[in-house]
Amino acid sequence: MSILNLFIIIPILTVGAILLTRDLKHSRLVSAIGMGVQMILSFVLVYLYLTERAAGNTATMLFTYDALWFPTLNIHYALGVDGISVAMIALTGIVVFAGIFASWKMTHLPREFFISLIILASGVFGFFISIDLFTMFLFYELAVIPMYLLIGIWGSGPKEYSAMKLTLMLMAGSALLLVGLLGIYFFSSPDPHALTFNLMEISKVRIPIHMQRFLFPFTFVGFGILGALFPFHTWSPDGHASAPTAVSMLHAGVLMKLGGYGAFRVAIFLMPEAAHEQAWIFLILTAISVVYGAFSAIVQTDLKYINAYSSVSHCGLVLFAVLMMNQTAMNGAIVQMISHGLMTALFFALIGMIYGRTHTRLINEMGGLMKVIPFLGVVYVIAGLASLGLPGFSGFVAEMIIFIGAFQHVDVFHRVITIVAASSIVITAVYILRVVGILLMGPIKNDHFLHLDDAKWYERISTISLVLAITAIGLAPYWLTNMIDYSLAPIVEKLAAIQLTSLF
Amino acid sequence: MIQNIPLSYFLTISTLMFFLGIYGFLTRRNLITMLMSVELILNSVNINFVAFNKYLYPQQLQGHFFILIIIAVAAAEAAVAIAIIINIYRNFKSIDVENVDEMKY
Amino acid sequence: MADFTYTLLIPLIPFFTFLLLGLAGHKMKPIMAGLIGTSGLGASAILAYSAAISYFWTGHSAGTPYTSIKAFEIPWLHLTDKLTIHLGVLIDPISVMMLVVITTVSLMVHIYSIGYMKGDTGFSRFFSFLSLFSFSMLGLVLATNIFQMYIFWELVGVSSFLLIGYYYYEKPSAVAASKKAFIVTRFADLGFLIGILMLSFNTGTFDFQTLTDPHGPAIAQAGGAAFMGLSLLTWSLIFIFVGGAGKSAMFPFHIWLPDAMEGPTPVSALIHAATMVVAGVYLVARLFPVFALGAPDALYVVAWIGGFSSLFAAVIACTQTDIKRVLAFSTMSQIGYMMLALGVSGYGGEEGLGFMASNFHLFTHAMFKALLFLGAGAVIHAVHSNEIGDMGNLRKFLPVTHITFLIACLTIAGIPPFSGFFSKDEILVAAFHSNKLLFAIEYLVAGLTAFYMFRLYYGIFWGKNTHYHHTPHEAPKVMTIPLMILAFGSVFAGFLPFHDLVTSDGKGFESAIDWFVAIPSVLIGVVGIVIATILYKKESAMPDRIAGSLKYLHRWAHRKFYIDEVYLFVTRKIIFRYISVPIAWFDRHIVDGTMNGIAGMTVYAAYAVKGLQSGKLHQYAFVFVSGAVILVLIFVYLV
Amino acid sequence: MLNEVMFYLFALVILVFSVMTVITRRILRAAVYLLFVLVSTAGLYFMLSYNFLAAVQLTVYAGGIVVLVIFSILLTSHLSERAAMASMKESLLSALATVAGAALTLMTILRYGFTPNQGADPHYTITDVGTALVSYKRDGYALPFEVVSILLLAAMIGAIVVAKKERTLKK
Repeated sequence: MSILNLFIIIPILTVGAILLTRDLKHSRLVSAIGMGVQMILSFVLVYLYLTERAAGNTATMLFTYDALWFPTLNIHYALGVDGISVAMIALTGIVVFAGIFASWKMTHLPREFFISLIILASGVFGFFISIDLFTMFLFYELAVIPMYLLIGIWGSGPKEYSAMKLTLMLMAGSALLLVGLLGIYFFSSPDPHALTFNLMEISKVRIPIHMQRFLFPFTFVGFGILGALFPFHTWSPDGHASAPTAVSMLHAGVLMKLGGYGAFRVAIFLMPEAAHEQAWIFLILTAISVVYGAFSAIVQTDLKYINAYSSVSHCGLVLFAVLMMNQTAMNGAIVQMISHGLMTALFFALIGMIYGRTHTRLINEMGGLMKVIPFLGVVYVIAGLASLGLPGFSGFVAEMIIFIGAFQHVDVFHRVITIVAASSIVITAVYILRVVGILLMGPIKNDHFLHLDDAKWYERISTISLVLAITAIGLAPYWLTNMIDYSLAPIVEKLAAIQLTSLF
Repeated sequence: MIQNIPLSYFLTISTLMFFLGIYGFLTRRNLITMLMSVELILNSVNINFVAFNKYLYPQQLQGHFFILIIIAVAAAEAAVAIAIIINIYRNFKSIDVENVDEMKY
Repeated sequence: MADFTYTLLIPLIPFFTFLLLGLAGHKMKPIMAGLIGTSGLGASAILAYSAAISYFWTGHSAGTPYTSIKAFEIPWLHLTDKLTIHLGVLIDPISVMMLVVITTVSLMVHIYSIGYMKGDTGFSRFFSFLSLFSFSMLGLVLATNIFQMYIFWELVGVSSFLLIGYYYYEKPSAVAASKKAFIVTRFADLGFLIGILMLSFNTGTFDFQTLTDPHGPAIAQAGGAAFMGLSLLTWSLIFIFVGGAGKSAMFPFHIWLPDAMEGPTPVSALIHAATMVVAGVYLVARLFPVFALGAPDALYVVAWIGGFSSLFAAVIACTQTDIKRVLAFSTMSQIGYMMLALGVSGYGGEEGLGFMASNFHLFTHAMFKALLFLGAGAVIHAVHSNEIGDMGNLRKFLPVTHITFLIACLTIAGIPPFSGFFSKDEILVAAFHSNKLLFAIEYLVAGLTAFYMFRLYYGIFWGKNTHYHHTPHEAPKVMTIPLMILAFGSVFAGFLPFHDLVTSDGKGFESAIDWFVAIPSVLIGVVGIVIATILYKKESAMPDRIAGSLKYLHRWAHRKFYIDEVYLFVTRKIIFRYISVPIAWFDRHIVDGTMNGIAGMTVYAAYAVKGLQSGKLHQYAFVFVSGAVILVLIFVYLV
Repeated sequence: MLNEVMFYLFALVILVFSVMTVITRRILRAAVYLLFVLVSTAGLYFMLSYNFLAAVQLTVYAGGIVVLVIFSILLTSHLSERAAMASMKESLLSALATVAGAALTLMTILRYGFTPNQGADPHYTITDVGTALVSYKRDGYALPFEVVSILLLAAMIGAIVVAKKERTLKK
């Protein structure tokens, strides 16, 4: 029995325990304990992974577990992790833990809220540990669907509209994805009786190039919709604006990462030739995402919209880096996913906390908050600086790896487009400083704000845990990038080999 | 005895009867007359069975039993249909199908 | 050779005081926080001095060239097989010189701030930011590779942002200024980043020692035009210089510097006069062998940008009325000098005179400009205003400030034997030997400098008898002592044998004052001073008349040649109104509209189909029968 | 000869009264015309010497269902009432569809050459039919018989339940 099973079992047990509770106090305590254990477990996993590697285990996937659960189609419940998934799991653990504390005062239907939240989280965990495409897809859907309830019931503003829009667009993505995955399945083996969904086995097979050309766009766009690929990103501003705090955190923090992770783990890994051929189209789209999201964020007035567009920009950078298809850029993509996950979760947590105090999210109605809520103000500035890529925080590390990696590409087009994407760092600075200037500095615009309380202990836990993670990566990125690098090597080797054969 | 009457004559009768039943079903607005149209349709089918049995497979009895069963079903259907019609009449004070459109959309 | 590993502590001590003050500062007594910050910096300063002494003198055998030593290095981030970002400490003449400059000025500013910021609500915050800045700046100069430099470059930028915006509670203008400073330099940093990307792509290394090795790959690969007649190396260096120009407030990135004066005056002295703004000069000096040997075209750009900026800023400085802004433009002008000196320099021996002169001027400028700013701070402290019109006749009230300020003014005007004379003279000599036009410009600027500095001096300490609400009084000891120390430095720094210590290739060379250049330069300085004395020593209407006769020039110079307006036009009008707003509109209405349109069409189609489900039995039956007939027709007769 | 005359007579009656059934506006008359159609159909069965079937047709259809129909007509409408018919347009459309269908079907039937079985024509007695109906051996129909019995039972119960007045409404 692999340790990975625990990542599914603990959420199930937690949900079961929440069912037994009666009110907010108990259910949040149970959730916090359950997700705390989950977070610790994810750190333990990182530790175990590193010791295993240090001990000389060179298998691509560690802690594998395989159980056949639908023999007719050869569907397995197959688990396994490499350095990349381990990192993503640690990210998820932290964000979910912080999310529980960010919704400490969820008075409306608390039990149902926490149950949905944890189901969402378990979907994400399941996605990252699966190496069977079908199981992966199943967990993916499991993560997307509670979103509808979470926004539709606990949201704010035009929540029904947003929930519907978000769910429908993501479902459209799933539909494309399903076509892609089934296509991969049917070409997963030359022998029609030995078809498999297992990622590692498919990766040994060369899917016929004409099928790759057809299936790659489906798979990539399917994941790309979740990763806010232009022009399929519009669910993101509306969805995030309406979602409750913890949901925004989880969604922008980890769920959007499923897109980037899947795009690289499934689309590019399994169909490298088509990826190589079609990358330029998607590179243009993602470069547009990066710049366009940043420009859009400049003129927004709602804090959540600003952050949602900033997410479009940053997640665009993830897909951008993935498409560069060299080791450094891909490494940067993974670090950027983790970094953006932490930063954006921190942002949404702070926005939720500020909104809970001022009852407005429009920056023009606020001002001078640094004076009254210094803790939240300082953390907001830290989050902002991290987001605009200040050294010492994770954002800088990620962006620099991406830019340097992308710029090593032999092709001039790729280098030019890297410069276009790099220009976003200036625009990011503009919108971040605009918000910080209006929101936190200057005079206080509303007398009511003079009596706001600063952060409570649970809010401090939520924010500090995220800030710590951001600075830890920012100050000592070496261990993280090394862990990722090791696991990228087989993927990159495969890419390199195939590019040679297809180009010449 | 029937040598001078070809099978197709029976079939022609049954066809005409069948489509007359359909015509009635389409144009009638009264549930009971619609039910009668359905009886016509069933009856035309019976004629077919009989004719085929007689002309093509005279040694066998399938046609017989089909008709028996159809008649039984027709009777059951008529009974249930009339029960429903009476119930509708009670609820809507009418047995005109135009008025019975609660189920739409 | 001495072991320099301990120099690692020089940046780390401020870092720890930053952490301490940042996390626990608000729980301390203000004076406690001030003492912690100051003593931390003091420790760094002592280490820096001992490092300098041991590097230049005690640990160095006379006659051998100064080499660069990697005192410490750890890998920080592995990128590709070739590229790894290291963090480390590089000891060579310019970095050691910068250590001395930074720790000295920073220590003075720390001491001064204890008096200047007394009673301020954010006292401990101020000191933690100062520590952060000192840490970043020290890290910058000690960088072993260009990427480490970029890292600290950004950190310096953000600490500057935090310190300019320090008065964010009260002053919206400070918030705007900090934002402007950050964004403008960030824009320039993009150039720096692109330059780094290109450079690392071409050379496969970040490391300074490898890059600047005269026989190394970077310089060896220099040849060949790649784009618009310039080689890739040239382009990458030009981009890198864009970053340097941004930090050093060279035209056209200078616009943030005058606005940055919204910050507290000690901050202006430390960051915007002595240390951070010379980072651009340091950057070019750091990569100087690459510039000089690999890409002389890029160096040509540096020289002209520097020369133009110095003239441009000097003209504007003559018309400004805010004393800190005068000093800000003066700083820009002096940095222009340094850039120019680098630009006209060659590599090695006497050829490298400009390089030496630039660093020499950097050193002396740090002393006297910090002194000027701190003196201005003392004045502002006394009269609570920045406007020259609110001052006058202060020499009686502020004797110490007056004397030290006068010394600084004489120094910057290039009057012997003050240090400014020596360093400026070297620059003029270097320019004279390289490019006569640039020499002429610098010669003019020297006169202008003397003029506007003494205009300022007389405006503050002489001139009209202003009536003050309450009598201005001299600043406390804690503020005047740093003034005196810096005045001492300004007077005597000129006697340091820079031509032996800081040279482009580490080897010393003989340098003597070229009287052919020096005497005219002193003369033009004196002329400037005399004109200023005539115009401003006594209150008179003459300056206004002259301004009136030079109407347009004066107005243009006073409005800083409308560069700010151009920037505002570009940012507000073009970027905000013609890019961002349309993009946001496009996103909401076209992209999202398409998505909503698809949803709407689905609903519309549903309504259309809904009509078929009429609930009318006959309709269903009719459709069924017709359908059956048609199907039979098709399958039996047509297919 | 007589057979032929009888056949054409029955055929004529069936067609004429079928038409009458579907076009008359008086419901009760329609029921009576239907009765004639059903009786003529029984006549055809007799002619084909399927006596048992003819008897069942007469008793169940003519005797049972038509009576049921007439009762329900009397229950739900007045004798003077004229049944509502479809509009002219609908009638024409329906006619078109049915005529087309009939034409198509007739064309198919008439063009197909049926080859009648020329073998001996054994006369089954009612006994044969009855034996086969309850036989569970090969060619026995015990199972369908049982199924139909259950269906009838269910229909009977269903009819009662549906037609029964709802007590809850009364209360």
